[in-house]
Parts: sequence; C-alpha cells; structure tokens
Amino acid sequence: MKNIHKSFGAVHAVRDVSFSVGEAEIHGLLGENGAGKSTLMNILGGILRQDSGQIYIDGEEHSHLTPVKASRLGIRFIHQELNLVNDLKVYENLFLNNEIVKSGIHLNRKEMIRRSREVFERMNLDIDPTVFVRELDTSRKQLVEIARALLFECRLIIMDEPTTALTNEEIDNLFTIMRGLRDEGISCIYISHKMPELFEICDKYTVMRDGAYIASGNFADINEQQATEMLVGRNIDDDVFDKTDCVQDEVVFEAENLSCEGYFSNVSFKLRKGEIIAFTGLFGDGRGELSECLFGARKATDGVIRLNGDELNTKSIASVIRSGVSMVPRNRKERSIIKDMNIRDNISMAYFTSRHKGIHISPKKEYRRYEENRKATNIKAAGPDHLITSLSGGNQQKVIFSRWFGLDSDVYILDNPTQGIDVGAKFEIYQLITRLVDQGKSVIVFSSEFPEIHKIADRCIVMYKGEINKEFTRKELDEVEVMYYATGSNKRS
Amino acid sequence: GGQDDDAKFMAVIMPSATHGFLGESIKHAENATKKLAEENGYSYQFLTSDDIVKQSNQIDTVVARGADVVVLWPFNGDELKSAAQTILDADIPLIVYDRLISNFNQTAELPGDNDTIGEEMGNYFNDYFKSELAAGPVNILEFKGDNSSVPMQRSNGFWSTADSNFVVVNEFVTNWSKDTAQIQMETFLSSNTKAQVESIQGIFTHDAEVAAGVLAALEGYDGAYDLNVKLVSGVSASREILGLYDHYQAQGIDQVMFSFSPAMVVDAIQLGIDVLNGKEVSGRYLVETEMVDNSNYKEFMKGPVYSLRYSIY
Amino acid sequence: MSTSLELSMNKKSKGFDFKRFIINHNYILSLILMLLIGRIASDQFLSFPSLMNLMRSSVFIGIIALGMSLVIISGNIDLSVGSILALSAAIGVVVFNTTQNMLLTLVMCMFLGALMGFFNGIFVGVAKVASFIVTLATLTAFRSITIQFGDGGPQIVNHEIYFDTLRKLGYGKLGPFPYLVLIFVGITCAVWYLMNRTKFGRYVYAVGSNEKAARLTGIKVEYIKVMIFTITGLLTGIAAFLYIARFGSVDVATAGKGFELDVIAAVAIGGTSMAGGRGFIQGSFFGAIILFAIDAILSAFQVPAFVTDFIKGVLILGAVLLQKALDRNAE
Amino acid sequence: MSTSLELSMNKKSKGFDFKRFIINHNYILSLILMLLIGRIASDQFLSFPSLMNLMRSSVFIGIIALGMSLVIISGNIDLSVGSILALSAAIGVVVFNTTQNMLLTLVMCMFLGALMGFFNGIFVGVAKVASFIVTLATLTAFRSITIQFGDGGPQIVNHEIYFDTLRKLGYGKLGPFPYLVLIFVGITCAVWYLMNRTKFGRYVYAVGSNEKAARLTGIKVEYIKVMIFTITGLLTGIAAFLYIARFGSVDVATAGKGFELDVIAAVAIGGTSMAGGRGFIQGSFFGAIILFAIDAILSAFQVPAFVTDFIKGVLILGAVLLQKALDRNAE
Ligand SMILES: Nc1ncnc2c1ncn2[C@@H]1O[C@H](COP(=O)(O)OP(=O)(O)OP(=O)(O)O)[C@@H](O)[C@H]1O
Ligand SMILES: Nc1ncnc2c1ncn2[C@@H]1O[C@H](COP(=O)(O)OP(=O)(O)OP(=O)(O)O)[C@@H](O)[C@H]1O
Ligand SMILES: [Mg+2]
Ligand SMILES: [Mg+2]
Repeated sequence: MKNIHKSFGAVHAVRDVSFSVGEAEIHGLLGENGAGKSTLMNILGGILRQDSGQIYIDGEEHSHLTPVKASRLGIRFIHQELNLVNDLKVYENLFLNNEIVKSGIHLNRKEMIRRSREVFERMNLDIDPTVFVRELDTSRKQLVEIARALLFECRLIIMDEPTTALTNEEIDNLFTIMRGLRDEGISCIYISHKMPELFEICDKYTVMRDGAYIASGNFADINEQQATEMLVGRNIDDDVFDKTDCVQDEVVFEAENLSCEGYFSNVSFKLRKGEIIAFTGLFGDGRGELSECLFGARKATDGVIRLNGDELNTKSIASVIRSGVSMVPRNRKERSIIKDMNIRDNISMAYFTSRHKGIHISPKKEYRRYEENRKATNIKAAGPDHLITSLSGGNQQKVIFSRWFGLDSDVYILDNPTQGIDVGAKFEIYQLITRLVDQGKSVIVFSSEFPEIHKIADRCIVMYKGEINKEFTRKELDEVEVMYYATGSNKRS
Repeated sequence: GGQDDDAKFMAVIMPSATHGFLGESIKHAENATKKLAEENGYSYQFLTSDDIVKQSNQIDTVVARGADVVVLWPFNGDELKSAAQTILDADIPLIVYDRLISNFNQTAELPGDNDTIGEEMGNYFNDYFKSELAAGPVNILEFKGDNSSVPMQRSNGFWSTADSNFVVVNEFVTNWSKDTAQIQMETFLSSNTKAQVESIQGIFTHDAEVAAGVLAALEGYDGAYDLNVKLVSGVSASREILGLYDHYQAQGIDQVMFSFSPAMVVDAIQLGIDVLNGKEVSGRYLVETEMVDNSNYKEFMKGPVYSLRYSIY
Repeated sequence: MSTSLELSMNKKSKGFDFKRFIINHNYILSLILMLLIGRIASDQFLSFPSLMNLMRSSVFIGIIALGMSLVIISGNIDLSVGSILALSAAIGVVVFNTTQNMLLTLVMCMFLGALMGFFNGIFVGVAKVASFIVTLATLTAFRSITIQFGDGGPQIVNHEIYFDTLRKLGYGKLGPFPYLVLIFVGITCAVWYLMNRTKFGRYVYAVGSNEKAARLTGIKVEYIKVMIFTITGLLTGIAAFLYIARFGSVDVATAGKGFELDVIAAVAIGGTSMAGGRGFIQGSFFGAIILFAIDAILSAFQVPAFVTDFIKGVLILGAVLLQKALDRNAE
Repeated sequence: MSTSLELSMNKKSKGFDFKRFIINHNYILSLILMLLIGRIASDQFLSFPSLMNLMRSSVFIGIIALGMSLVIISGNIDLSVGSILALSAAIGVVVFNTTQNMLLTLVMCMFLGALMGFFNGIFVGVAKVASFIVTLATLTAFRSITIQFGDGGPQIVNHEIYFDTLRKLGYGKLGPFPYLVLIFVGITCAVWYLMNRTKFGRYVYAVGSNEKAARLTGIKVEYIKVMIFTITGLLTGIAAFLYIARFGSVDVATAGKGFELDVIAAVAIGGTSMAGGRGFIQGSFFGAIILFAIDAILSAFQVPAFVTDFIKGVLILGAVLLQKALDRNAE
C-alpha cells in the first residue's frame, strides 16, 4: 500500500501511509485508539475506498478493491467488531456469500458442514457447525469469525483485534494456527492493543499514530517499553503505578451464598470500604451473570446481597442504583452507548434515573454536569451536544464512566472496563479507579486481563465453573497461579 | 376548470371512491359538472376526500373562496352537519345528495331512499315466500354493506316490513366487496351443520356486487348437502347483475334488485346549475328506486335510468 | 491522539450550525415549498384565514401525531389510534348528552383513550408482543366494540345543546385564531416540553435508541413503554373530544378509520426516524400541516378525482426523499 | 478449556428436540386448536371438503403472505400488496378479454406485480427510505391508478369465455383437490425451497438479522432488497391472476383492500418475528389457513356480525401470545 489517504468528513483518518507485508510474515500493526489501523485495513479489505494512494498485490496495482475482489485476491478479513448473522447457523455464517452449490442453485449443505467441521478440528475447537450463532458465547463467536477466514484458500489474513474476547488458552490455540499458516507461506496482519501478544506472535511491526505512519521494523529489535513510547509519542512508565493501599475495615458490600441456576452457585464474598476486588476466570465461569446479579439486572435464584449491613433491594435496577451501587457494563456498544443521544445526555442518564428530583430537566445543570465530568475524567470531545458516537472508543468509555462517577455511589461494579481501549486510555481509567478508592468507595472489577488485575486489585477471586475456586491477596498474585485455579487444575488431581 | 373570476362558481364535494357504486357516481358527477358548468359558462370545483376531516376542510375552503352554490354528498350526514351549517351561515345555497342530515335546513336535498328500499325489499320477500311463511319460520342470511348509516337504513327498512317468521341464521359484513361476500358464503356452506345449510331459503344483501359474490358461491357449491336458496336480493341494478338473471334462474335461483343508479347524482348537479341560473330550487327530491326482478328486467334495461347510467361508458 | 482530536474539533463549527439545522428540520423547507406551490394555484392560499383553516383541519391528525411520535421514537408503532378515537368519541357523545357537561366529557374521552392506550402498552411493554401485531388486533377489536356500542348507527350530540356549547369550541375563534388551533399549539408545546425538558422524554429517546443500555442505566423500560402508549391514547382521547366539538356526531363505523396511516405519514414527513431513537415533536406538528397542505394544493389545482391519491402518494414520498437527500448530502 | 466446554455442551441436547420443534412451529398447535373448536360447532367442520374449502379461501392471502414473509424476515414491511393485487388483476382482466389467452394473462399479472414490487424495492433498497413509508405511499398511489384505469367501475371477464376457461381453474378440482389449493401448495414449496435451499434465501435472513454483517461478506444488500420486494410483487401478481380466475371480476375500488393487514397477521401468526431475521415459510402458509379458520369458526358459531371482528382481534392476539408464552417457557 502506497501513500494511502482517507478522510471522513473533517477527520483525516489515514494520512499518507505506506505499508507493506512480505510473504510468510506475521505483521503487527500498532497504534492508539483512533490511530487509523482499522481504517487502513478496511481499505485493504475493500470495505472503504481510499481517497488517494495505490494498493499493489504481487506487484500488480489493485486500487479499486471491493470486499468480493479482495477475497478473490486471497485477502481475508477478521473485523474488529463481530460480524456474524445471529439468526443463521454456524456453517451458514462461515460460507455466507461463498456457498457451495450443486447444479447451479441447490445449496450443498452436507459439504459445507463437513468442511466446517474440518476447520474447527484444525483449530482444535469443539463447535457444532449446525447450531445457530445466537446460541454461542462472545468468545466462540469470535472463534467462528476466525474460522471463516481460515476456511478458504488465502494469501493474507487481516486480524483486527481478534483476541479481545478470547481466553488465554484460546489465544494460544490461535497463535499455533497462525504459526502453521506462516509455515505454509500465508501472511497475517495482526492488530492488537496487548503488547505481550504482539511480541509473542509477530515478526515485524508497523506503528501508526494520528493517522500517520511512524515506524516499522522487526520486533526482535525492540522491547515493550520502546514500542509503547513509539505509539504514544511520549514517555509512559507503565510499571510504576502508584497504587496506595486505602482499604479500611468496614464491610460495605457483601454477597452470601448467591446463586443463579445454570450459571453460578454459592458465591460469597465481603467487600470492604476502599477495596478493589477483581473477579477473573475463564469462559463459562459465570462471571458475567454474577456481575448482572449484583446489580439487579438478573434475578438471583438464591442468596442475599447486603449493602452497609442491610439487604439490598434488587427488585429493580433503579432501586439498586439508588441504594448506592453503580455498574459499568461490559460490551460498551451493546450495553452502554445510547447512540442517538449526545454526550451530555449520555452522561446524565443514570443521574436522572436515580438522583434527579422532580421531572423537569434544566439544560444549564446538564451542561454543568458535563463540564465537571469532562474535567474529572479528561474526556476529549468537541462539545456536549455532539453525538456520543462521534467519539473514539476510549473517550466513549470515559463518558460511560462519567455517567456513574457522578452518582457518588458506595460500590462500583466494573465489568471488563478497558475492553478494546489503548494503553494510554487504559492508564487514565486505572487512575480513575484508584481515585475512587481514595475517596473511600469500593470497587469490584470483572476482568480477564491479568496485567490489569495485577495493577489495581487488592484481592483477586478466581472462579471456575460458577464457583469461587480460590482467593488471592495482592501480595500472592501471580499469573501462573491464577491460571492454575482458573482452569480448575486443582480439582482435577 | 374555469378560473374566470367573474363567473359564478359551483363547488361539488363528494367522498372518494371507497367502493364500486361511489366510483361510478364520481365518474358521472365529474362528467356532469364539467359539461353542465361549461355549457352555462360557470366556473366549478370538483373535490373528493377520504374522511370527514378533509371533507369539512374542503367545505371551509370553498366557503372562503366564495362559492355561489355547493353540491354536497356528505361522508356521513350527521357528522357533516356542523360543517354544512357554515355553508348556510355564509348564505350559500346548499344541495345535499344521498345522505340525510337530520334537522337541517339545506336549500334542497336528494336523499337516497334507503329506508324505502329496505321496506320494499321486505315486502317483496313477504310476497315471494308467502306460502312458506304461512307454514312456519323461513331461514335467511343477511349480507350487509358495512357498518355505516346507509346499510343500517336498508336493514332497518327491511326488518320493519319483513314478516316476523323470517329468521336470520347468520349475518355478515362484506365491506361492499364481492370477493369477501363470496368467501363468506362459501365458508358458511362448508362450516355449518347440514340442518342449517339446507334450511336457508332466501338471502338479503345490500348491494349487487355482494349479491353477485353470494350467487357465485351458490353456483360453485359442490358439497354434499342440498341447497334450497330460492331468492337473492340486492341494490343497484347493474349491467353485470342483470346479465346473470337468466343464468341463475336456470339454476332455480331468482333475483330481485332495487335500482339505485350512480347516475342519479347528475340530478343534484343539475339542481346546482339551476340555482346558478336563478331558478327557485328548494325542498326534497326523492331519488326514485325501481324494483327489478326476473319478470321486468328486460324492460328496465331499455328504460331511461339504465341508459343514462351506461351512457358514459 | 490529542492532535487528531483537535483536528476533528476544528472542523466542527461551534455555535449555531445553519446547515445542520436545515437538515434536521427540513420539514420547514417542505412546508414552505408546499405553501409556495399552493400560492401558484390560488392567490388566496397564503392568506391568514386560509392558513388558519389549514391548521384547523390538521388538528386531529396533528394531536394524534404528537403521541405517535413518542411511539415511533421508542421504536414502536400504533395502528389502533383511529379506533381509539372512534370509541372515545362515541362514548363521549353519550356522556355529553347525559350530563351536558363539557369538562366531564373531555375527562371521559381522555380517560377512555388512556385506558385503551394502556391496554396496548401492557401487551407491548409487559407481554413483549410486537407493537404492530398488538395494535393491528386492537385496531379491529376497538372498532368492533364501538360499532357494538353504537348499535351500528351514528352517535349524535343533542342538536340544540350542541349549537350552544360544543360547536362554539369547534368553530369559534379567539381574535383571529380558531380555538382548535390554539389548543393544538398548546398541546404541541406541552408534548414538546415533555419530550425535551423532562426525564421521561429522555427515557423515551433512550429506549428507542438502545433498549438494553437504557435498562442498564436503571430505566424501567416496560413502564416507559406502557406510559408511551397510554399518553398516545390520552392524546387521541383529546382529539376525540375535539372531534365531537367540531363534527357534533360520531359515525361508529367510519370515524377515525384510516387515521393511523395519515398520522404515521405526518410523523415521517416531520423527520422522525422509523427506526426509533430520533425525531422532533415540532416536526410532527409541521408534518400534519404539510399533509393537509398537500390536500389543499390538490384541491386548488383541481386535480381529477381519481388522480389525487396518486399525486398525494408521490408528494409524501417526495417529502421523505428530500429529507434523505439532505441527510446524505450532509455526510 | 475442554471441561468448561463440556459444561455448555451438555445443555444443548443433540438430535431431534421435540419441545423445541413445537415452540418453533407452534402455529401447528394453533391450527389444531382452531379446528377442534370448529368441530364443536359443526360436524361438517373437519370433513375433507370443508378443509379443502378452508384452504381454497386462504389462497390469496396465503400466496401474498409467502412474499410478505420474505419482506418481514428481511426487516421490512409491505403495505401496498392489496393495491398491487388490484392493479395487476384489473389490467389482467383487460388482457384476458382482449386476447382470451390464460397464459398471457398470467404472465402479464406477474409482470405487473413484479414491476410494482420492483418500484417499492428501489425506494427501499436503493433510496433507503423506510419501507413503511414507501409502501404507505404506493398503497395510495397504486390504488389511485387502478381506479383511474377502471374508470371507477368494475372490470369484468367476458361472461361466456369465463365459464369455459378461467372459471375451470378457479373452481375445478384434480381428484378431490381444488386446483387453487394445489397451486398454493406448489408455490409454498417453491418459496420454501428458495428460502431454505438457495443462496438467495440465506441472504434474505442475513440481511434481516444483521445487515452490516451481510454487507461485509460482500452481499449486495440493495440488490437483495429490490429482489425481495420484486418477488413479493410477483407472488401478488400470481394471486391477482387466481383472483380473476376465481371471482371473474375486479372491483377497482375494493379488490384487495385491507389485504395487507390480513397478510401481515397471517405471517405473524405463522411465527415470523416482526423484528426480522427469523421466520418460517411454512408458518405463513399455516398462518393464512388459521386466519380463515377463525372466520369459519365465527361463521359456524353464528357470531353476530358486529362482534366477529372483536373476537378475531382477540384470537390473533391470543395466537401470538401463545407463541411468546411457549418461547419464554423455553428459556
Ligand atoms: N465511518 C467513520 N466515520 C467517521 N469517522 C471515522 C469512521 N471510521 C473511523 N473514523 C475515525 O477515523 C479515525 C481512525 O479510526 P480507526 O477505527 O481506524 O482507529 P483504530 O486505530 O482502529 O482504533 P482502535 O484501536 O480503537 O480500533 C478515528 O478518529 C475514527 O473516529
Ligand atoms: N466486553 C468483553 N470484552 C472482552 N471479552 C468479553 C467481553 N464480554 C464477554 N467477553 C468474553 O466472552 C465470553 C463470554 O462472556 P460471558 O460473560 O457471556 O460468559 P461468562 O460465563 O460470564 O464467562 P466470562 O466471565 O469468562 O466471560 C467470555 O470468554 C468473556 O471473557
Ligand atoms: Mg480499530
Ligand atoms: Mg476501537
């Protein structure tokens, strides 16, 4: 790709970027949120048309790509967001728009199912190709998405943050496959915000910042520190994170024998004032449902939740919020963003449902609330009246944080709070979280990223198959140990 | 037509074509308005609408434009009363056609005589089934047009004269549609008990199209029971239904239609022109209805009512 | 990152954005266009009384369209409004004939409308049946009750009393302004306030935009949906009362029949997205007026009877296409 | 990981899941229920000829419902089908009277239907206007053209020729099976094949379930939408031809009026989700039959005319609620 330019209205998303991938190489593409990585790849995948610049494939110019042309040229694209059709079966999704047909029109389902099975076997996965995609979990959906790329003959696979929803084991599986592909001469472009992954799997790197090309080279020649500096453009000392211990003795929030049939059972824990507890585990451990139960978004079948000693009224989410529990849900796009609303209203929404008295809304107060929150969480936005969808991912997440921080709750439940946001934004969010506990709030984080847990948690609870398997204090935390209990290895022997 | 500002100005306001009868009436009215107004050198406005809100707006508009006469076919007589009052309040002569506005001082009215149609039909049924009625109850079916005032009047008229020995086994609302009536009849024949199906001797409908649907269903019946329907009635002696009189008589089914010609609206337009010509117009002009059965349909087809109706097609 | 943000900030002009305004509120453009076209046909078209007439005829569709906007913004549809109007009005007539009390009649119409709306709301919000199907069924069922109630015949307000009371409301004016128009404007302002300056309004937008997210911020989505349909019913009840005032009788079979299509067309012309989440109350106000302006134009141009509906269909499509075209241009 | 996987696999039973089947295909339950209720009223109800008659009545609504399923599965709606039927049939009559050629008439009806559907499809798929609005406008516009074409009066097939040709098709039987029923079943199978065994069918589901994902796999979403509406128009054209065959005349003002509501009700009763993405063609087939079974029951019980609509509304709601209830139980 040579001298690629692309603008969206006022935003110059990609500026004069040149980029090349050789044969049999895994090429890491790095950059902050909004650096233009996905845009550049969308151009290569034929989804977007560049404003100017050329694309060469095997030395031949192919500058007017469409998704169909790109796939004919052997380019496969795993998109950043899941792009599966929930109401079709797994194999139908895999072959969507590439169906195998008999005698011109008749779908050859047997063959498609057979080949789907083959590809799952190759990926070391146990997914039944004849179930509906809607019945799969996020992580398996992501794996189906990956399988779709592996199904056909190809030369180059673009993977745009393929591992955000995957567990470590699944990631290892993926890497094994990628290495296998490389040995067959197939190349990969790999986009991720997770440094360790990049260093593990990629041969070459290219860094983008603000839509511009910064540098490229071999991963062997740099370390994580250098890479981070390149992509941020300034110096972040990642490891020195001043987490002060401000845990007090008073128990604020308590779950006793909490169960939700089919998902988790007998979960008990006590959260103290100023404490951060992290919950972690693997796919199917029931964490997601647990977080929903704690917030009243899902009915627990058994057990009690207490807040400041009194039983929490979980009849409605509104009553939970009013009692002093807030939650930042996972999957921002699906569960948090109100896409047709401006930033100001997105921030105010939880305030309205829990704290606001009367029915009248004063725009003036809303603007003031926006201004306070913008300062507190350092949101970078053109103005309070712009749609929230005009913001970059990290800033959207900060808006969602603001929605809840303004409520002055006692307990904050954060479900996967840093999904898909870059190093810099992550850092700021960690700061926000620690500021909360400094103010005497308590926090429960649900996360599958160990570095994150390591940075902020006072205690870490590891779940396995819907039960608490092990609890670590901050001092005992160790990635290998956590994995040991998360996989339930202790129960096997 | 007719933008000549000095010329006298006639407004004709009608409902839009919701069923066949109205469709034909609009055609006649539009033709007559154009022809008569141009012959006499008047300007005119011809308006249709599909609900009373729009119709009353049209009234406001023509009153504001300073109409010299308004010919109004109200959507529903009573619902338009209030709006029609504004015409009289503006001292504009008003001719009301077809629908009755109760307690109202219009210049002239030509109400469709739906009560009489119903009454005559009741009498005809009494005569036709004289011997059967003497023997006991006679079972019939009723197919209504819709639920508005016109079919109400036809029904009420019928039951005011019909013998008390007539029993309605079932009634249907057809929305003036032939296909609906036919399917309803077929469904009746195939879903009711033998006793009920075989007991039906007469069918009273509100419209020729509806009657045609019922007859088609009877003709097409191939079930196991014996049908005993002898008489089917309707309103509006249309070319199509008259063409089938012999066809069905051969199958043992008689028909009786009460003529109600869509061309009669022309009379109302003529009255409007008369007003503009300075003639004295007032009072009530009943729209004539004629009984047409197997005995007289051929003469009817030679008569003036019939030929006027089909003069423009 | 900071530089790219600044970049994007520079391009978004602050303060009043005229182009954006016209794109969002293009119904104003459509209205002006219609009025100008009408002016060509008749010099009377733009006169004040003529405009008042136009607005007065759009009152019924318009008031219901205000409610329908809530329904559509929340991602639903209500096909039963015509039948709700008929039943409320039919019973309203009986109440008025019995009590001769206008206020009581109004209250009764509003109550009945709200009750029927509530019924729709329960099925949509709580039983979670698609609103299209629920209101398709109640469209039929409410009408059937109305006809049964009126025994098939029209319900007529007592003649003498009508002319002394209700008709004054339906035809009277305050200075140059018909009462009906003033009421319409008043209710529009009230609903505008509800949707733009109260929590409830925000919830309606939120539910229409992202129901799951709305639920997770503590909004009681079921309750909001029930409320939306109830409010629409209530507004339809008010329209029913004004209907009695203006027409003095209610034909149980035809009153309000097909209103739902006009109402939805008005909302769409007013720029509310059929997909939910976006829309302006004032748009529906103007949408209703545009709809009747189309009728008025067709009258003014003396379009042949059978062709009017054709042109009307084309103009509705045109108004919505204009919106789309402007919207696309903006990108 | 393997252990946690087993956990989740256990919950999904393999092989034929009867409960799931009943939940998905609960329209079968509804139909059986209706037929049993009908049997109480009349011994004729479950007889073979009576069932055939039921099916024959549902042919027109049913064939259009097959097309409407595609439209609804793709996340759209088509309100104009009744008007498409009327115009195709009206012109069809003229073609037949002129040529006396049944095949040519059929082809003409299909062509006209497809053309009008194509027109809808262009506005929905390419101009991207909400289908509700497009087809609301064309509902009015096509009807207007029809009335203009027929000059307000009915279009009638030449009497003598009708009896020798078209009527044989409309009333005739092959053994015990009416031709119309056989055609209906045949077309249902064809559309079922299209939706379940061809690429096109997969694309329709994909567009309705996740349009963006469909677009990213390279599916030409605009083209699919145009096709969907065209096919619906084509099927409506076939229904128009059968309409001529069965009724021998077309009243330009009333033919097909209000069909859209019956058709959509049939599709909903058949279990197709109004939100798009999910639905079964065979469901719409049975949905249409259920709708007419309701009429037949009301007829058999001799329910008074004014009340039938009420009960019909309640039963439609009931059928859809049954679906919901079963669906919820499953979770
Ligand atoms: N369709 C679009 N319309 C307008 N702006 C867009 C669009 N897509 C991307 N952008 C903007 O272009 C810039 C680059 O976005 P892009 O998605 O390529 O970033 P990215 O590097 O993939 O970030 P992330 O790590 O968050 O995925 C951002 O400022 C984004 O807001
Ligand atoms: N917002 C998210 N970001 C990244 N991964 C996610 C997100 N939400 C869910 N996942 C992943 O998707 C899978 C299914 O999540 P879900 O919450 O439904 O299951 P769970 O039983 O709670 O297990 P887990 O807590 O491990 O996700 C898990 O692998 C989880 O890690
Ligand atoms: Mg990206
Ligand atoms: Mg992103």
